[in-house]
Amino acid sequence: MEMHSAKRVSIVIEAPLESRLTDALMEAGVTGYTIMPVTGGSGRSGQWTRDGQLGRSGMVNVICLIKPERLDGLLKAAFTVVEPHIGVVSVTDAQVLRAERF
Amino acid sequence: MEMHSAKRVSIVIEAPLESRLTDALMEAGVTGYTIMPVTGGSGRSGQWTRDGQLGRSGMVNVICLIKPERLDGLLKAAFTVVEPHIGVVSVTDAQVLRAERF
Amino acid sequence: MEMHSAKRVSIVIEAPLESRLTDALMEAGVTGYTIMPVTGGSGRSGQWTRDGQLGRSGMVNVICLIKPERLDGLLKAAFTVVEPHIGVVSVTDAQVLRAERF
Amino acid sequence: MSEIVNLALANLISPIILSFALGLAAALARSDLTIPEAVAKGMSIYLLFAIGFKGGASVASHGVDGTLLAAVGAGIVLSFGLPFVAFGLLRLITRLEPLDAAAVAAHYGSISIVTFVAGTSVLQERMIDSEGYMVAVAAAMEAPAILSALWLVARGGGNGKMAPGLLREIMLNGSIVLLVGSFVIGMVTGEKGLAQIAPFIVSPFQGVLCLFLLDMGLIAGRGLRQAKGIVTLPMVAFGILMPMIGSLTGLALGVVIGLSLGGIVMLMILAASASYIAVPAAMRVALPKANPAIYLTLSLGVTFPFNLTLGIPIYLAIAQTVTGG
Amino acid sequence: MSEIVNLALANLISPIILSFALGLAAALARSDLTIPEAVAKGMSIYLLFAIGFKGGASVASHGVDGTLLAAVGAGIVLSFGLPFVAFGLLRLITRLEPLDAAAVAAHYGSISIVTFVAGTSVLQERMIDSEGYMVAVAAAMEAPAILSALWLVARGGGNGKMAPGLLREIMLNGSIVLLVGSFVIGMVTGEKGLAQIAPFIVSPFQGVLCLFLLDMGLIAGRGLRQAKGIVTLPMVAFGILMPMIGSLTGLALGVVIGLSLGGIVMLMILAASASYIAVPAAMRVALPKANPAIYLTLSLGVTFPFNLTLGIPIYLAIAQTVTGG
Amino acid sequence: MSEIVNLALANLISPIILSFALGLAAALARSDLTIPEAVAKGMSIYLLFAIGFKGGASVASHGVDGTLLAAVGAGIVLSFGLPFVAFGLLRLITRLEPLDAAAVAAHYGSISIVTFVAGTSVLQERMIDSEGYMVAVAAAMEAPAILSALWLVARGGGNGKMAPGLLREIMLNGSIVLLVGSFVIGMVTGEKGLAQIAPFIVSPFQGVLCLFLLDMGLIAGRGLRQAKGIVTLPMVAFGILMPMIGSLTGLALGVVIGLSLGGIVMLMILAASASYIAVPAAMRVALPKANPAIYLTLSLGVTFPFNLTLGIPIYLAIAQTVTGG
Ligand SMILES: Nc1ncnc2c1ncn2[C@@H]1O[C@H](COP(=O)(O)O)[C@@H](O)[C@H]1O
Ligand SMILES: Nc1ncnc2c1ncn2[C@@H]1O[C@H](COP(=O)(O)O)[C@@H](O)[C@H]1O
Ligand SMILES: Nc1ncnc2c1ncn2[C@@H]1O[C@H](COP(=O)(O)O)[C@@H](O)[C@H]1O
Ligand code: NA
Ligand code: NA
Ligand code: NA
Repeated sequence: MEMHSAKRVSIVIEAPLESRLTDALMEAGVTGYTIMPVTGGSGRSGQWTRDGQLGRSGMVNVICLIKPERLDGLLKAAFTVVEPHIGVVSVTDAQVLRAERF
Repeated sequence: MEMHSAKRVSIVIEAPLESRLTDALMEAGVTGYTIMPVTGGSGRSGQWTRDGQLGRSGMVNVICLIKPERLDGLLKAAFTVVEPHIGVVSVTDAQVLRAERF
Repeated sequence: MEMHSAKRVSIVIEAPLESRLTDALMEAGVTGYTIMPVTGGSGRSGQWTRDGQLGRSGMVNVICLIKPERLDGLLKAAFTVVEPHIGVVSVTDAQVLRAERF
Repeated sequence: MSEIVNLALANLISPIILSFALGLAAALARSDLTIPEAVAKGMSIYLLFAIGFKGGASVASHGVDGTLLAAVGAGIVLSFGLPFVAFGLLRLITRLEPLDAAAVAAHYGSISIVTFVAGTSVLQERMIDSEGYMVAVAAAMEAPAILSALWLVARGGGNGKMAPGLLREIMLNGSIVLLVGSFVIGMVTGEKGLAQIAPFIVSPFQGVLCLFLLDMGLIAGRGLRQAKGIVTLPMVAFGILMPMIGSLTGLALGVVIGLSLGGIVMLMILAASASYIAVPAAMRVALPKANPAIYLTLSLGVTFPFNLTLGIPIYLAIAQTVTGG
Repeated sequence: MSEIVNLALANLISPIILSFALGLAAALARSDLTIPEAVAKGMSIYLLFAIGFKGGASVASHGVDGTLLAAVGAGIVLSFGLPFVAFGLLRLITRLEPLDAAAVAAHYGSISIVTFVAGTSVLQERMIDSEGYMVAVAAAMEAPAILSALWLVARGGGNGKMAPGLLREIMLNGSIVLLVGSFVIGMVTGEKGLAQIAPFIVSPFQGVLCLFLLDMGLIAGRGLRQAKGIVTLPMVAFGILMPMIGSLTGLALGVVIGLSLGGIVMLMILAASASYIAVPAAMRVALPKANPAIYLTLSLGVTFPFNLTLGIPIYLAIAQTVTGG
Repeated sequence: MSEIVNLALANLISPIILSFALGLAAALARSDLTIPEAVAKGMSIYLLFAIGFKGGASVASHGVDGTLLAAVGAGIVLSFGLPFVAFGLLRLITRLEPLDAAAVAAHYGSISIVTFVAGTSVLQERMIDSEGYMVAVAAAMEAPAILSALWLVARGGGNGKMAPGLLREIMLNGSIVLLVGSFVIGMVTGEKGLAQIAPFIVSPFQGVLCLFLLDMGLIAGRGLRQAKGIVTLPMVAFGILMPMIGSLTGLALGVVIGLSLGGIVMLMILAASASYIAVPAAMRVALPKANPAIYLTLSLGVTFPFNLTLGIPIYLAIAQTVTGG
């Protein structure tokens, strides 16, 4: 089946920032995103686990498929939100089925 | 360590379709899959969140590692299930450790 | 924005092994990892689902972004833990924003 | 008339209704108050188990009168029939496509177990008994409406065929299995079984219901915020008119088969209520091209709150007038 | 004999057993009824906390008699010893490899806290008291069996060495910590503490147990569906024979150390029951090459329902005959 | 003095405190005991709903006396003011940067609803009544402290500007909405509403609180294990000194506005307690460069257990001495 090049951006960020990040992504012209739960992790700011979390804490993983030419705009938008906070951004080359959707 | 080329297919689809999709994948000769939860997202059909969902709603992420030569068969099988529904399919190049398993 | 090459390693492994795996990764010099829940799956050892699981069963997905040159060390460390158990390891090429962190 | 108003007012300031209103308000004001998915599912399992068990235990202690079968039959007839009425009404007063109209219609033939439970509370407070087996009627009404909707689509040339395995899936749907299963357990273990677990399924029931309705308010509110521009005024009118029509059909059948006042009211409520759990899931599989925003908003955002607040007292008042009870 | 049958029948139509049966039937019929993982874990935390606390409070009010230490000691001996019996029996009547046989054996030396709880209910209904510290005995029996199994594997030349940290992990395993911890809290706060939280841990207990057993039925049913072809008839025979043997060993020790009738029955039940929470997790780490489908199916799909339905009444009848109680 | 010690001792061996201790010990011993996130959230929703509702119902039955507004006003003043005291004290006795000091200060101006609830239990046990509307005071105290902290940062030249939407987010934060909402529901439905759901929100309350505190112990213990090397002795001193200062400020205001003995104690507890739900989330957004390990460890690992064990009895004793009650 015909596939089209795309970029898959994965952002792990603190849960209280979730809506700020997705708002920034939408403003940067992203057509969609998927939010996945994260149950724990480790990084420069230490180790954490979701179990028994009080309130809106922990982290989430926001995943975004976009046309390659939109990547830079998205990263800039995401970076503004992520930069002052705890979080990690990674990008992978991907292929998608229906290019017109991204 | 010796790695072998593979394709990583990620399908985000509505939860009520989950078993239909995995059945289709198994029929297409897939040897395994992993199902991951999705807590929210946004796309052409709007924004949604898993919190407080009633019944078997929401979406899931089905991930499938396969030998590259099986990709087309898998995509065709998946597409039949995904096409009339809400959902997104993406493919990434990957490497796996034990090729004989995929 | 400037991106740097990295490897994204994804390991699906049984939940009771989680801390052994992350300990092994840390020993292999990994600077961080993210743990994501898995709700079900299928492979050579059959089909399973997380619903109603008793105790610390089921599987988890440990994701690790690392500098390409560290890949082999990581895989060896992971393999020692994964090999005797149920689980799957895959690697994808990725790009990250702040190379010094990985 | 002022009787209805009084009843409605008394009904409106119950903790249950106010909890729903709180959820609705919080969601509309975009508060981040949410109930975790697992907790919501846990509460709905609790409610289904409790309501099924209590229904079964009540049948065990009051005995099965001859109308049991007639009542279940009436329920099945209503569930099969009401989608046609709903479909006709929708095509008449809204601009919905046949596909969307059929999907909406399926919801109104099926039932809402929480509306059923809320009705039970209202009756209990007024010391009106109802047949324990109305739970079985509720279970019987869950599925048939889906078949009618598929038939409506197929007839119109659309792809309304059953996906393979769908019928099985609908009949063995978790909520039907749990409701019927706990009904049978209640019937078998009877008074003694009920006494054993009453501190779990009877005493805290109303409280759990409050939290569950808080969550339903949150979900309805989130839905309403997103449905702006999709749901039109005529659709909203349908969402209020249809339960009225449904309840009158339920009234007629209930009187014909000789139910008690309470039983009649419960049948009216079942006929008036619209599904938002089983049917939406089935529609995603069977009619994926139908727009979920429409049917969920109508059933959860319009008809559910209408029944909860004004509907139930109105149906009760009508039933009392008609039966002279 | 007809006494046993009557007891067994009365036991079979309790809400608890029927809830398990409902779950089993739903899973075998492939219904999509499921209990979310978080809710299942929440219920098991509730049950462990409640059972531990009540045991401790009971010790606080009845006082510790001299047999406490003896009973705990007997439990440890059973947990260490029964795996050898189980291993021998498995090698005798089934074709299981030593590795799988050892893994299964570990489960039968350890215990099932839900079977323990179900036994308590049966005794309560018949107004038979048992020693409050049996909960402590249960906790003491969780872990030793794992060591015996590892020794069996090591002796056979297999890799049965303790992974580093495993012993610590087993002893500080959540369910042991919660059970022992709440037992101590119950003992310290006594009657007064119990009065404070009784409406939470006593009154709704049986009801929560029903939902928990519904879930265990679902899990057992899903396991049985997948175990076709793996679990053979001789293995099933083991799953019924072994608890009988275990219970008789428990009986002997219970009589020797002078437990009350209730205490003897509880020790029999502990000896007869097989673990399906702590031990499977330990086996995944310690004996990863052993097949989980075998040990989970035997302990959860065969022995657990056997004990729940027929086992407990049989053990009670035997104990009554032997003690003349 | 020995009175205080007795009170403190009696307080220490309650199931609630011991459950917290169990969680703490389990986490420090690295047991794998955990409470699933969804269950923890479910319990906190339950607690907020119950405490709000009961407060409202109590206002409905005792009537609103003139001090309601004064008490809410006092709460707001405390919440705005205490962060300045905390900031000064921190800069005086610790080496914290202004940013971290401001973030910590925000937590001490705000409140901990679980400490509030624990205080209510202690009063109840001693049959001391308190004003039902103290719940409203608690809700009013949640947010203002955040603004003071941001002002402190801005004044120091740091980036303490409100992120757009943050104020709205803080005010419509789930726990405030639920607490205020259920308070209003309790006030509207009154005694009758309370009677309806008392078996859910009153009887099992203490028991749920035990499990919730078990979880808080687990979280605090995990935090303490990771905070080694970050939290210094002077910071720990602050975590004990600050609630003492806060409680005395609360005492003064409580006496001035004429609260009852119970009301005064509750205001002291509110002033003494530190937030660990609403404020940490706000700090992640507003002051992301502040170190969460510091403020979470101080509020949850030091001040919370101090208040729970020694603080509350001390505040009560002081209030009794001062008011002569
Ligand atoms: N190298 C990494 N690979 C995968 N996830 C990471 C990595 N580093 C950090 N993370 C994730 O990002 C979170 C925040 O990282 P940090 O900002 O470094 O503390 C961690 O808790 C992990 O969930
Ligand atoms: N561009 C995208 N990137 C990542 N996920 C997406 C994207 N578009 C859609 N999705 C996911 O797929 C679901 C359905 O998309 P849609 O069919 O466009 O409504 C959304 O709710 C998202 O979870
Ligand atoms: N081909 C595959 N693609 C994705 N996930 C897989 C695949 N094979 C196995 N898995 C995952 O790894 C788990 C263990 O696999 P196995 O060891 O083959 O039983 C499965 O339950 C799946 O969650
Ligand atoms: Na209906
Ligand atoms: Na045993
Ligand atoms: Na405070």
